[in-house]
Amino acid sequence: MTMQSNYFNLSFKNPVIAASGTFGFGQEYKAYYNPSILGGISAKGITLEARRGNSGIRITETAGGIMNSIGLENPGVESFLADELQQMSTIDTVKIANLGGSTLETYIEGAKLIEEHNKKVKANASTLLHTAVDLVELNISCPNVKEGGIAFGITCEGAEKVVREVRKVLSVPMAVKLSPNAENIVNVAKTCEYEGADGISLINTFSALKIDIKKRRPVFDNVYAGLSGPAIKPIALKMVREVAKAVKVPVIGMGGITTAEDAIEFIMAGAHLIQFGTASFINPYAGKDIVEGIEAFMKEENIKSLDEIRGII
Amino acid sequence: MTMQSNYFNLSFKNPVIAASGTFGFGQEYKAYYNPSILGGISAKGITLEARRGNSGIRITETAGGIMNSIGLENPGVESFLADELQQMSTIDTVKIANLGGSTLETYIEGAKLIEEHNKKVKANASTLLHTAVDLVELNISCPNVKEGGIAFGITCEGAEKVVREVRKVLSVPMAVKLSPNAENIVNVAKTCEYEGADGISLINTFSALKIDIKKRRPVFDNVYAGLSGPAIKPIALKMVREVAKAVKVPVIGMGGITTAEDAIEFIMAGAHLIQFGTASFINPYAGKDIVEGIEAFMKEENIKSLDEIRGII
Amino acid sequence: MYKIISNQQIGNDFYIMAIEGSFEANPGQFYMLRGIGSFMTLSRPISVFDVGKDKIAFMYRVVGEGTKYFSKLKEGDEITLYGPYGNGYPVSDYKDKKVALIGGGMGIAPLFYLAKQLDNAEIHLGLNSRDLTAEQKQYLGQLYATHAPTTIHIDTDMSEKLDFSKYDAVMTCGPEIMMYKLTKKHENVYVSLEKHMGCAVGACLSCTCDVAGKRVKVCKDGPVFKGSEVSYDDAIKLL
Amino acid sequence: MYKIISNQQIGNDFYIMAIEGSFEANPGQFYMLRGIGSFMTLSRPISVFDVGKDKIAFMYRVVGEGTKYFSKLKEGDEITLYGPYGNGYPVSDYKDKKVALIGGGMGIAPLFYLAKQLDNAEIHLGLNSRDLTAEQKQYLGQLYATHAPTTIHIDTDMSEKLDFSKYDAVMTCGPEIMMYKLTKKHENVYVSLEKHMGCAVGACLSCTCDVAGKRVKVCKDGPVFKGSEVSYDDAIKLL
Ligand SMILES: Cc1cc2nc3c(=O)[nH]c(=O)nc-3n(C[C@H](O)[C@H](O)[C@H](O)COP(=O)(O)OP(=O)(O)OC[C@H]3O[C@@H](n4cnc5c(N)ncnc54)[C@H](O)[C@@H]3O)c2cc1C
Ligand SMILES: Cc1cc2nc3c(=O)[nH]c(=O)nc-3n(C[C@H](O)[C@H](O)[C@H](O)COP(=O)(O)OP(=O)(O)OC[C@H]3O[C@@H](n4cnc5c(N)ncnc54)[C@H](O)[C@@H]3O)c2cc1C
Ligand SMILES: Cc1cc2nc3c(=O)[nH]c(=O)nc-3n(C[C@H](O)[C@H](O)[C@H](O)COP(=O)(O)O)c2cc1C
Ligand SMILES: Cc1cc2nc3c(=O)[nH]c(=O)nc-3n(C[C@H](O)[C@H](O)[C@H](O)COP(=O)(O)O)c2cc1C
Ligand code: FES
Ligand code: FES
Repeated sequence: MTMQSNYFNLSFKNPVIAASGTFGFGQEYKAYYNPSILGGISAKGITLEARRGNSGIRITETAGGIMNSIGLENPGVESFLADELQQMSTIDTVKIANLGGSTLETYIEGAKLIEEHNKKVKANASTLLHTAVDLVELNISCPNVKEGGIAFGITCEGAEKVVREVRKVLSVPMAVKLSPNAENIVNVAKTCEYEGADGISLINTFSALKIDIKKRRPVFDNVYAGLSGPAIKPIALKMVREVAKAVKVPVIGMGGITTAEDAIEFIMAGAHLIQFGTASFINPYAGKDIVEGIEAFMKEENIKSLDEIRGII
Repeated sequence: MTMQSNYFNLSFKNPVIAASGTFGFGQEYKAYYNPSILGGISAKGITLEARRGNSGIRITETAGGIMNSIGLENPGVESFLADELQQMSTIDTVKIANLGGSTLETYIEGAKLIEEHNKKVKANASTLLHTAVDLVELNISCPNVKEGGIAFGITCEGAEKVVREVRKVLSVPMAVKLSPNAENIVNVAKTCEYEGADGISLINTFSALKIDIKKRRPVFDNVYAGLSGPAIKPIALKMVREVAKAVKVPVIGMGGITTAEDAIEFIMAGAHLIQFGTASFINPYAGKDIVEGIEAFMKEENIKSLDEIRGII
Repeated sequence: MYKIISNQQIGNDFYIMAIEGSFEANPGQFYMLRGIGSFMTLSRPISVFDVGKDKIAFMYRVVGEGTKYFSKLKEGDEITLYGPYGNGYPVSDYKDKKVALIGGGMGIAPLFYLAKQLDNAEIHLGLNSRDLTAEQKQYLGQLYATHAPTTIHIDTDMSEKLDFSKYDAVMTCGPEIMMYKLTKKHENVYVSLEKHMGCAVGACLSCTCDVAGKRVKVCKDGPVFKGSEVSYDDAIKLL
Repeated sequence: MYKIISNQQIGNDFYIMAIEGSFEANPGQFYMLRGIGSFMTLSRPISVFDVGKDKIAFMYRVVGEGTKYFSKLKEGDEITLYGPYGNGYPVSDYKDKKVALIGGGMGIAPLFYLAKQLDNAEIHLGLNSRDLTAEQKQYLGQLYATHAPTTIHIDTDMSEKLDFSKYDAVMTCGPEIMMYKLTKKHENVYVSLEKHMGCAVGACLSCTCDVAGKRVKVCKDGPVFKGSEVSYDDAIKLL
């Protein structure tokens, strides 16, 4: 029995990946478990330039979910590559850089920096920076930054442009992370695949609204914020199934996964790998519980490889 | 202080309407409260021909929501007009017929029957059938019937066709009920308005999936089913705000409203009327609680008319 | 909201919960039970197990999230319930007639209160060997025997075991396949159907099925129906 | 999961909950409390009120759904908590120094345990006239007075009331506007910031703000910061 699998020319010890923005840069949940037990870690979304993120309240609870409006607070690509990524080297897992942008140019420039960094690391040119980015998760789906990002994820035209241009400068394996707000997520996925994406990652948060009726204003300064967590799981699962049926590249499924049972639903719907995000806020041991729970389920049901159940729905 | 308002040339004693498919034909919750206290009742969705609905499990719980796959079980338009609608006459409220269809023709034929029925009632031609349909809610958004319905709600082209043709035969006031699965719900709303809809009603349920991992099959025979309830409220609220800003006709907002506070959020987001659906399953007194809660809020906040807070977000 | 008097574990996953309050219900009717405010979106249909002065009792089995939540409630905790819903067994028609009450698995729940209301009932409890220890079965047998002669059948098909000619009616609750088979054995079999439910008042059509050639709502028109009139599509699929 | 020892209502919406278990925490640190399995998606940050042998206590005010849920818990019920998180007040630096502990509203919560750890503290409780009756205030005053001399200020701006020159440090928790004003009164003011939180471990960036010109995480780098280094953007907006 094994949970191990290979995608993107990378070996994943199991299909369980920490979702971007919910697991910091891999160190933060160490008090609960060793992050090396995870199949991968998608670091907090980075952009070419550092960002302070959004003002006001940044997180709140909704029925079965949460809304966040972090607004891609991050140290910028360069600082990430030199600092946080290097710290991640102590973690024995697949290291994923989640790259966002506001304009086509910032995506391209960000991707170039990652490409250069990886080249240097591979050539041993730099003695200080020894950790490479294993996989880029191209984030065209953040609903919390006004300037864009998500603009590229709504339509096929948007996705086509950014994936094509980034692909030109990036030889590092790349999955594109899609938004449930896409007009037609299946078509966007197919477009990304056509333009050279090595995989599809979905879903990011839903654009959503909460109003403070006493104060008569939105809870979030940015008006809308991103909905995630168990509440969205049934919708995410449907989208993952449809995309998995439509593309040939590996699919990284997520949206409300909090237990091993949830993860298995996504795998049965066709996901090759899965991510857990909000789950860590509900239960800081979530990653560990999901990995162990999948293993237990495989034993119980006598499943030798997850390929046996992948996409059977 | 008044909750009364006029839309569609109809007087609503308050903005609280029971949502189609969750309140039967108005009689079912009488053990809990008199349905005449409601602003309106949208009867179970009807189609030209009677339908038996879907096989298998038809309802299940999800985190903060429910999924249903009723599949528009209904007695057919004619039977509805002759029977259930007439029984509704004892209820002093706005009576809404929720009309679905599988093809353009069935929509048109269904609408014609309603038009004729109303003409007869108005002309006092029929002595037995004395209750008219006050408002038609054109359902182009049911995710649970394979043949269509929702097909018309996904794209502007679909909506354009059906609204235009139905409008030609229907002089009864008509709101079009939109799907959150629409590629661009704002554009669909604008299209409906342009084609003569008197109002927009949103949202219907989200197409979603739940898998029984032990049985290795979807929970629902129809694979996908519709997600509703508190879980979807933040997404629904956002959509209602965007549509309300984009159209001039009245907007009937819904999706996860279970309390008066929820209803007020929708009104602040621009809804003229609101509907509660899943709420009745959580709390059979929901309709009453919402009506009374809005009144209490208006008193507390010294609001004379809901127009004062409508669309302020 | 009502107060819980007791919530006793009587088998692996079997519990009996007693709730304070004044209730009136017929055998075979059910209540919708729920907890934790609106966090749980659907209430759970549970048959009346027993009604007493100032209290009502339910027997339930933990199968998922909702019933697991019930099992954790303690004396003094609060629970919300609505009902009674539906129509029960035709008690008055068979008050002094000879009636076999046949339960399979958790289907034994409504039979306790049913036996109490009948003068001449015989109880057959079909329990499998996994759920309950020998002692627990004995305990249940004794409990039910306070109202009528009771036998316990382990892992057996009761439709093969009994001499049905001696009964005026058979009232049953359990797996559809069991009820289907019983329906073939006697003219007057009354079955209690189980469907996932949303509203329990006939408003949502989650629970419809065909009985006597008509669409009926299990929550409102049932859950008890004359077995011979039920269309066993699902059960027959399993044969 | 831990067992609740008691959950005492001490004012209109004020409660003190004691929980069984062995805990170690510094004054000013906080725990993330949660209930009902995964129904509640976010845990609630609550400061340590007191730590004893085999128990910990929290003082909280009911403001919304989460704290309302806490208020309904009874002795023997279970609760989940994670922590302690963050850094507390600089107790060791001021162990025997003269320190004013100033709390406003629910900000009084961390001061109880803080006073316990300081040799020479003075407690000033700022309470408004709505929340607590005279008796309840007296009760609270007496409670806090077990660790240090305590005064209660009703509806007053404490930054105007006290002679700050006599203290080596001021440790405070309460409305930002209050803490901001105090910061102007003394060089060594330590404030405890409040932000909505997701993870409490520095992973989600829900709680960042500017301190000493750098982005910090309130959950991990705080919640206690040197007041003079905090950028009071929000508080200043309110002035
Ligand atoms: C009229 C009626 C009377 C019943 N009486 C009893 C009784 O006395 N004792 C008892 O233990 N059980 C009884 N049941 C079955 C009981 O309702 C289910 O076991 C229970 O709803 C399962 O809830 P769960 O959350 O634990 O399971 P989950 O599987 O997690 O539930 C998920 C959803 O499916 C629904 N569901 C799952 N199984 C069933 C089922 N068998 N029937 C209806 N809905 C289901 C749940 O209500 C819930 O909405 C009765 C059912 C009906 C329809
Ligand atoms: C470090 C820290 C220590 C705290 N210590 C205490 C304490 O000892 N006693 C006490 O009564 N309160 C304390 N609070 C505030 C307490 O966390 C909130 O009152 C509580 O989270 C409100 O939850 P709710 O569900 O009742 O309110 P709701 O308004 O319904 O909550 C909705 C969401 O907003 C969050 N939220 C709302 N208000 C606050 C707030 N003021 N701070 C942080 N998150 C908030 C909730 O956590 C929840 O996620 C502390 C806050 C922080 C950050
Ligand atoms: C607080 C928070 C921050 C997030 N930040 C990012 C981000 O930087 N980049 C990104 O691609 N997705 C981000 N996401 C989205 C998650 O990675 C994930 O796609 C989404 O939350 C759905 O999964 P979940 O329901 O398991 O949380 C963030 C989500 C949350 C809750
Ligand atoms: C059981 C069920 C049946 C429904 N049937 C219909 C229907 O016949 N026609 C329709 O337009 N919408 C139907 N709906 C959708 C609701 O009217 C409503 O749009 C949706 O549930 C969102 O609102 P809610 O979250 O308040 O339930 C149904 C919903 C449920 C839960
Ligand atoms: S449960 Fe709603 S109709 Fe029966
Ligand atoms: S709460 Fe997540 S970083 Fe502070």
